[in-house]
Amino acid sequence: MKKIEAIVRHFKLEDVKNALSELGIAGMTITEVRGFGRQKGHTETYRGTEYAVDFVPKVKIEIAVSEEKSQSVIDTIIKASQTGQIGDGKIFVSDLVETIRIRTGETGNGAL
Amino acid sequence: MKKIEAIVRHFKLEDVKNALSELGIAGMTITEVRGFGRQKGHTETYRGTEYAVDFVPKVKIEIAVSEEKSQSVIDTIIKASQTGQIGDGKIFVSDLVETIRIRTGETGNGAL
Amino acid sequence: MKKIEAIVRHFKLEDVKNALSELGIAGMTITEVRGFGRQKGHTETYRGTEYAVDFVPKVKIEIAVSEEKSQSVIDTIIKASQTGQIGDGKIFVSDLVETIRIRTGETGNGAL
Amino acid sequence: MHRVWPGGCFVLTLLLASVFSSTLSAQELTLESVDEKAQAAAIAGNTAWMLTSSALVLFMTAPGLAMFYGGLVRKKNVLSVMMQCVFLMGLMTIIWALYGYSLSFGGDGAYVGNGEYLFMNNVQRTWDADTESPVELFYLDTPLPLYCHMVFQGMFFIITPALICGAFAERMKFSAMVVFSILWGTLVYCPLCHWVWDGGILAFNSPHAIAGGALDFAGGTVVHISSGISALMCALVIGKRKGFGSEDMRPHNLTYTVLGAGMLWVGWFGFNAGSELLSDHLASSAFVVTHFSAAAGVLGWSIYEWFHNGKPSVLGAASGAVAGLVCITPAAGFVNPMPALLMGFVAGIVCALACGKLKPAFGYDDSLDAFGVHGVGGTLGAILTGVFATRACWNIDGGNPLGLIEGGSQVFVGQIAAVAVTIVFSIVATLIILKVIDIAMGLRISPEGETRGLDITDHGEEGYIFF
Amino acid sequence: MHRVWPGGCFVLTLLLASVFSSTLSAQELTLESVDEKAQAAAIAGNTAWMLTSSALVLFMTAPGLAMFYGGLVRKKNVLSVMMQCVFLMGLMTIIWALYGYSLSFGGDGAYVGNGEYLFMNNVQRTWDADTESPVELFYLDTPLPLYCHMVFQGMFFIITPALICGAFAERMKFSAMVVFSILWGTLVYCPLCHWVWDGGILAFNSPHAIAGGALDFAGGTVVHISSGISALMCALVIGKRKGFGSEDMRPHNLTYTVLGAGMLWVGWFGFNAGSELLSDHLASSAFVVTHFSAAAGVLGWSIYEWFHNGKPSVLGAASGAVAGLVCITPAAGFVNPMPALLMGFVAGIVCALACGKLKPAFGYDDSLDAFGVHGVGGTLGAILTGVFATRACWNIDGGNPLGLIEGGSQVFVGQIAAVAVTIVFSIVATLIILKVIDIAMGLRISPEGETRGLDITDHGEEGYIFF
Amino acid sequence: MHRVWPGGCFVLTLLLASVFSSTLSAQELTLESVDEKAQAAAIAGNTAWMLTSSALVLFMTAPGLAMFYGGLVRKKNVLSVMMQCVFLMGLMTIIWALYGYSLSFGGDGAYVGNGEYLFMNNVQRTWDADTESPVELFYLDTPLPLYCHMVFQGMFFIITPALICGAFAERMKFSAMVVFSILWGTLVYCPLCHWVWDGGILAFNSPHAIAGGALDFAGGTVVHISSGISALMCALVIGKRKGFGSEDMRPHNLTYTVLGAGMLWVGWFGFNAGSELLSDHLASSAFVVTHFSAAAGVLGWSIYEWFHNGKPSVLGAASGAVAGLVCITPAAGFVNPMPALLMGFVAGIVCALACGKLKPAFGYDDSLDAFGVHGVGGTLGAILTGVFATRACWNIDGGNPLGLIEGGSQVFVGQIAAVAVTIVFSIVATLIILKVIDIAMGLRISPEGETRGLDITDHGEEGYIFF
Ligand SMILES: Nc1ncnc2c1ncn2[C@@H]1O[C@H](COP(=O)(O)OP(=O)(O)O)[C@@H](O)[C@H]1O
Ligand SMILES: Nc1ncnc2c1ncn2[C@@H]1O[C@H](COP(=O)(O)OP(=O)(O)O)[C@@H](O)[C@H]1O
Ligand SMILES: Nc1ncnc2c1ncn2[C@@H]1O[C@H](COP(=O)(O)OP(=O)(O)O)[C@@H](O)[C@H]1O
Repeated sequence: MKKIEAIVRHFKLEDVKNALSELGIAGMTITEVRGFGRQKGHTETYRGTEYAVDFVPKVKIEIAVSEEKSQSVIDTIIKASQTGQIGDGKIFVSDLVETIRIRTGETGNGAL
Repeated sequence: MKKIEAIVRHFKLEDVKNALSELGIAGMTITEVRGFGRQKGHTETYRGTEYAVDFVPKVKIEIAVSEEKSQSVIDTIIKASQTGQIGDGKIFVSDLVETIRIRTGETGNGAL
Repeated sequence: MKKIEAIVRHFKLEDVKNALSELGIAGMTITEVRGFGRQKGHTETYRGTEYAVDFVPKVKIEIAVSEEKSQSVIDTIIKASQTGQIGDGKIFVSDLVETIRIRTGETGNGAL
Repeated sequence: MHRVWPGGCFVLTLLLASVFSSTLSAQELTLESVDEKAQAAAIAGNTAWMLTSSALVLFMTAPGLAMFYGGLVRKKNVLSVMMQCVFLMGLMTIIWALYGYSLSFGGDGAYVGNGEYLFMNNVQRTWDADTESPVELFYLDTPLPLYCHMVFQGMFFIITPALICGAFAERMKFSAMVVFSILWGTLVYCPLCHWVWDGGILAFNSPHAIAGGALDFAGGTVVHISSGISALMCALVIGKRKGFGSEDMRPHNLTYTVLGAGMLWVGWFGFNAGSELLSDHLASSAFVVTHFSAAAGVLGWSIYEWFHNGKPSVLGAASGAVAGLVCITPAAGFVNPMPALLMGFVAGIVCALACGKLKPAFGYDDSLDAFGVHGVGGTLGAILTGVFATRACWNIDGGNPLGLIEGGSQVFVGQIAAVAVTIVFSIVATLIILKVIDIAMGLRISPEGETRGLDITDHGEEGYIFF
Repeated sequence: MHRVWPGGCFVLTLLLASVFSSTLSAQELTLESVDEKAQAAAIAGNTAWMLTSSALVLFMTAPGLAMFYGGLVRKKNVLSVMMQCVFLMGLMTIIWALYGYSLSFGGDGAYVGNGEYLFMNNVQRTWDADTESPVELFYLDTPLPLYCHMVFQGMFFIITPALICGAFAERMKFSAMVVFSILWGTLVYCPLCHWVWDGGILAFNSPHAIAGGALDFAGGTVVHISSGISALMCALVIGKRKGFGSEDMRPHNLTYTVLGAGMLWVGWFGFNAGSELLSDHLASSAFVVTHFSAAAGVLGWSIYEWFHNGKPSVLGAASGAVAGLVCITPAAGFVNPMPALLMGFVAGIVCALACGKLKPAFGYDDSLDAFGVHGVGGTLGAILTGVFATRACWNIDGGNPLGLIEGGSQVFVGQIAAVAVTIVFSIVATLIILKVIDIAMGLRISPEGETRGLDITDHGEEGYIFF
Repeated sequence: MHRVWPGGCFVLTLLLASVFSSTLSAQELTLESVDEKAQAAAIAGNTAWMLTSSALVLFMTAPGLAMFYGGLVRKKNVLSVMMQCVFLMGLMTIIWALYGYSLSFGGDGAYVGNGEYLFMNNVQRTWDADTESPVELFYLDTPLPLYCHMVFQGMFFIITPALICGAFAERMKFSAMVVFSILWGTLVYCPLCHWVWDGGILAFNSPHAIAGGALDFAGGTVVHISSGISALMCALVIGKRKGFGSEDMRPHNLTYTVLGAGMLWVGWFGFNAGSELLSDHLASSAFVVTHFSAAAGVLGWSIYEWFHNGKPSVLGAASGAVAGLVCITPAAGFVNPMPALLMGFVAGIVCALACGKLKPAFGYDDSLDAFGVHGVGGTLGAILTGVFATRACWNIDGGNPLGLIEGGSQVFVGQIAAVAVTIVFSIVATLIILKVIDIAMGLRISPEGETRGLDITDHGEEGYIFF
């Protein structure tokens, strides 16, 4: 199994979720994160004092998928979240040793 | 070493934490996440406008453990967080190449 | 490629970020987390009722790096975030199978 | 409305009109015209203060109490608590308009009001066909529109059941809360209000009075003891929140609680000083002692915490202010500043003990300490009123000394009696109401609902959407 | 300021001084001295109430409306909405001081005010070299400083454009909003205010009156219909928010909305009861019906939701209160309590339908329902005023019956006419203003700016920084 | 309290009673009875306004300032700032009751008050054994209960030290803050208050007056210069916050700051217009200029930012309102509307420069700009009062011209002198107090405590628990 972590723009979350559902992805987990990268942040001024805000709000989408599905999931995410502008985000893929569904104790792909 | 990520219900966090402490787990890291899965969300109506809220609030518990302990940790989490109802969550297990304790620079199991 | 997850103290985030930038690290992702470990929490009393707050606020820094750079990144993080007091945090290192830049579809180190 | 052509505002207030023209035009002065003018001026002054006070008392319920209580619950229940406050502002007001005011202040029978004010009859303005002008009614023989008395008292009718909500917060069904408030307001508040403030069995020097009746300037018995004791009954009957004692139930937003406390403090000036029902020197006296007692309450509770926990908390300071305000409520028009400081300080400590020691000792879940603060503080205040009341503030007993400090004793006895009657009545009536509702429809939300939170379960909303 | 030595406060208020010394010292009483004293007392009472009312109306805009609206938008736009309120408090006040008051209340021409009050001339205090004392001006021949009327009306001039902001929230450029408010206030509000309240073409019984003019006690036409209709025009011209209908646009902080609603309710007492411009019995009547209508509005909207969605929401309850308050505004000085309950209840249901059915049916994006609540509720109120108005409240027509319920009909016709005129005028004028601004500078923020949120884009700030 | 049987309210207010019965019953009118009635009416009107004003000024400290300041700090310190406000409401009030009022307003010596009002003696109500009735005391020879003056002034005694907290926020030990406030209130505020408002060395036309004394209607010197300058001393002595200049110290919740600013604006009406100590035409004048100056301040600061940063921020708008309010405070009873607009506008720009340029230039950490806004704005206001004051507002100098604009010069000189004296006194006294505390107990929280935040360290609480 693979774990796919995608860091995308907030307003793309809805699209990605829908695209993945169509693909038959049963579940995912979302985390609010702040990103630092090529996309520069902005500066804010409070009563004349400037603060550089380097971190840009993003959402992280985590999906555990079976080997077979992983590539299509990746492609789907790219398609749904790409704007072509700096700050679109990244996708990280890593191996999962095991997955368990707490409710039933099922393991492996059946647990997804 | 293994990294165990468990996505559980909010009100189970306390139980899981206590169960793991008893097991002698020294540490863990918690993240607020929102989950999407079989457990359906709900709809909210504001002045007549309906919004489907698909994401359910969950907590993610991350634990780095030694190979030996990992199975018992998994079992403990399942026992402590299972309600048997849809939405109990998942456990993901992956390999850790290395762990370092920042304070001392210790590595390996000693760092846990 | 490696994925480096560092759990550090809030007020060290700025230092770590700067140190890594100097090292030429182009990007990272930050998450607000709560930690449980040797560093004990505290108790809060509300109208005479005591609550033990076991979880300490921390930040998690995630960085995807090339094999070569990973060690220097780790060392930099340690140097920048160490206070020597319990609660400094941990660094977890794991393997990344793949990295993709959504904007361009680039993969591998080029995507970092 | 503004410039008015033939037959305008000054036809209505003929009186005024004539009066002012009388000075502004060269028209001749008569003793009558000047007297009418002075009368209109007195009405203006008292109306200004009583309308302001009425606004201040409403302000106490929402946003005041809504924020104060809202901050004390867990995030998932914040809206449910605010909803209780807002909905009661609607519900209780309508009851008051239809029959509540009449049941409370109609006639002066021993037990309950009569029907003279039903549907605002004998309160509202009417048209006098003979004089071809509107009829305006005033409160007793004072220069205060009866409307001011009615609406001011109506604000009390809102906040009293709202206070009780603190005891069953985070677990009572909204529908049950609604039915409870209707019954409680009708069967507990109205009679009690009549007993104490309209010549009933607890009214000072009333022919029907038990033990000579009680001094209750602004609602120690009617508002605080009744709500506090009833709150305790609710906590006992409904039972503890799921996870009480084990789960993390810290207040989710103390900044709201402080915001609400500040609003309560400010609003309480209307509550207490407005209860003079005139804008006069005694009103200013009531205002001052209210402020002093609140201040001393802050110090009382904070100092207690400082010794006890090593740290004074802002929740303690805010709670102390409320405790001081509750305690001075019955005494506001009867005590001088120094006793007020003492009363507030003692209230701060006693209520801190009630919340921190009494509650754990008995293990009931009075979630937001409605009993610990209002029940305990109100009882303390009623008793201390019997100690510190002085005719120098309100010479209510024809020159006889009032409180123990000036050698009186009848008042003290009357206070004890009134407290006892109020407590017993509140316990019995509230228990019956709760049982009836429990059987008829159930009091408590489902376990799943309680776990998810009342905001989503009962109202289908969330308080904060921060991503 | 306090103790004053030779030539102090009591030289200024010679009148007062003499008067009081007259009683406090043994000086002899005369009918004139007592009359002056009564006059000063009348001024004191009315000034106390009108200053309080003015403060309450300002309180409605900020924090009231700022929190109410602020809670309804998404987190990324919360400051932009609050900024609109605060900035308008500054901007509109200055316009009012320079020429707004004069355009609205100068003279009694048919269409617009004259220049008599420009730059506060003929309003401010002046020095009379002959009498060697300050000259104090009063409102008409009433014992109320003209300043009170000016500043009280000035607060209305602030909140009216602020209400419109609800329609174009989350997407209008700040600079465009500023220009819009200046033009709208000058070209729409001031004339309308003059028409209705200063003897213009809609003023009741004015020589210029169309169909006899309208009864508008506190601003049904001037404030609510005008802002509500203009708000709809803004929503239509500016268009929908990006993602309207698909994205998650839930209110980000309903606790603020409830907080704001509570403040609006309290502030509205000043708005409506203050519109009597005197502290008298009718003011207390206006206060009472305002409170009753708000209460009934809470129940109306909540019951509607309870049936319709199975759950009453706190947003519904809060919106219902506002709907009830809007509806009673024109009627506050003209109707009795029971009709007020009815009006509020109906308003709660009708506005709920307007927001929940009308809006989706037509698909416009009136983001915070400025039209659904103020436009619809204001129109409803203006019409129902023609139904329920009674001379028992304000005998404004020399003894003739007013509303349909007491057999009058002219008033009803006048109300319909005034509503029609106000709607047509608001539509036309607002459309023109919007078009001009759109051509000159553009109305809408850039798409990226809208996505990032107005707080950062237009103001370079963030509302919450919680890590 | 309500219906009263034999010997009730109307025995107390015999006067009133007789009076009204006199009209309502057929009893015969006499000049005396009408005069008494007019007197009671005057008391009613003034009491209504002064009690309202007192409530408004308390409202400024909490919730007003508590929210305003609370929003400006980082999340981890939000409660500590609110605690300072709430605790001071308790602490300073008690000091005021025990000796503060006496030290400030007792007698009219040159340097400090006497003991005549200790423990509320000669303020509170007493029992007159001869007449068998309570004795009611009034302020000077005005129809205002002395209690109103005492409690109104007491509210100023709360907010002044609370303002200083803005300078040492996020790092001062709570215990040290408490001791500082006691000493500062006693040794700085009370004398200063006596100098300016009770015939001391800065009181206008006082025999003891330096350079003829100063005009300070509502506290430019006593409240704003004193607190602003002392705040700067605190910032300098306590030093910068850890990480000042490098760490992210953005305001954590600007919605609170806007909420607080709105409350401050509203409360300030009581602060300034209440300082007339009567409800009369001049009070309405003070109300108007206060409102106008605040409005102009909003525009001043916003326009400055618009030019300077390309974006107007809501923090700027809110700060501008406060700057305008601070600046008009000493002038409220002395200037006309147009000068008020000018003063507010200038204050908005000058204070923006003080915060944005002066502070970085010198590098001190006046965390919430207590000096930048109150010190600078107060000084500006005091000086401009010498420019724009006019006898047309308050003919305080027996017909002589006041400000430079009407050809006076003595006042201007007096203002400069008073500003100088106030600044020097504040610097010296505050430095001594700080040094003493630093030596005795230390001023600053531990570094770890500062890192964790004062909420947990000093109060053991957290502001928000959002999971
Ligand atoms: N090396 C990295 N490790 C972890 N997260 C990264 C890394 N580089 C970028 N990110 C995440 O991806 C987001 C987008 O990256 P950025 O460089 O801004 O734009 P782009 O991906 O289009 O080049 C960042 O905000 C950050 O959250
Ligand atoms: N494929 C997945 N990848 C990542 N997280 C998942 C996945 N499937 C489920 N989850 C997480 O587990 C939670 C529970 O899953 P759900 O299907 O709702 O119930 P159950 O686990 O009982 O079948 C979800 O809310 C989501 O956070
Ligand atoms: N086994 C673990 N798995 C995951 N996170 C851990 C683990 N142990 C510690 N942590 C994280 O590291 C943080 C610091 O650890 P702690 O034991 O408190 O101090 P130290 O690392 O100095 O021994 C914890 O708050 C927690 O977030």
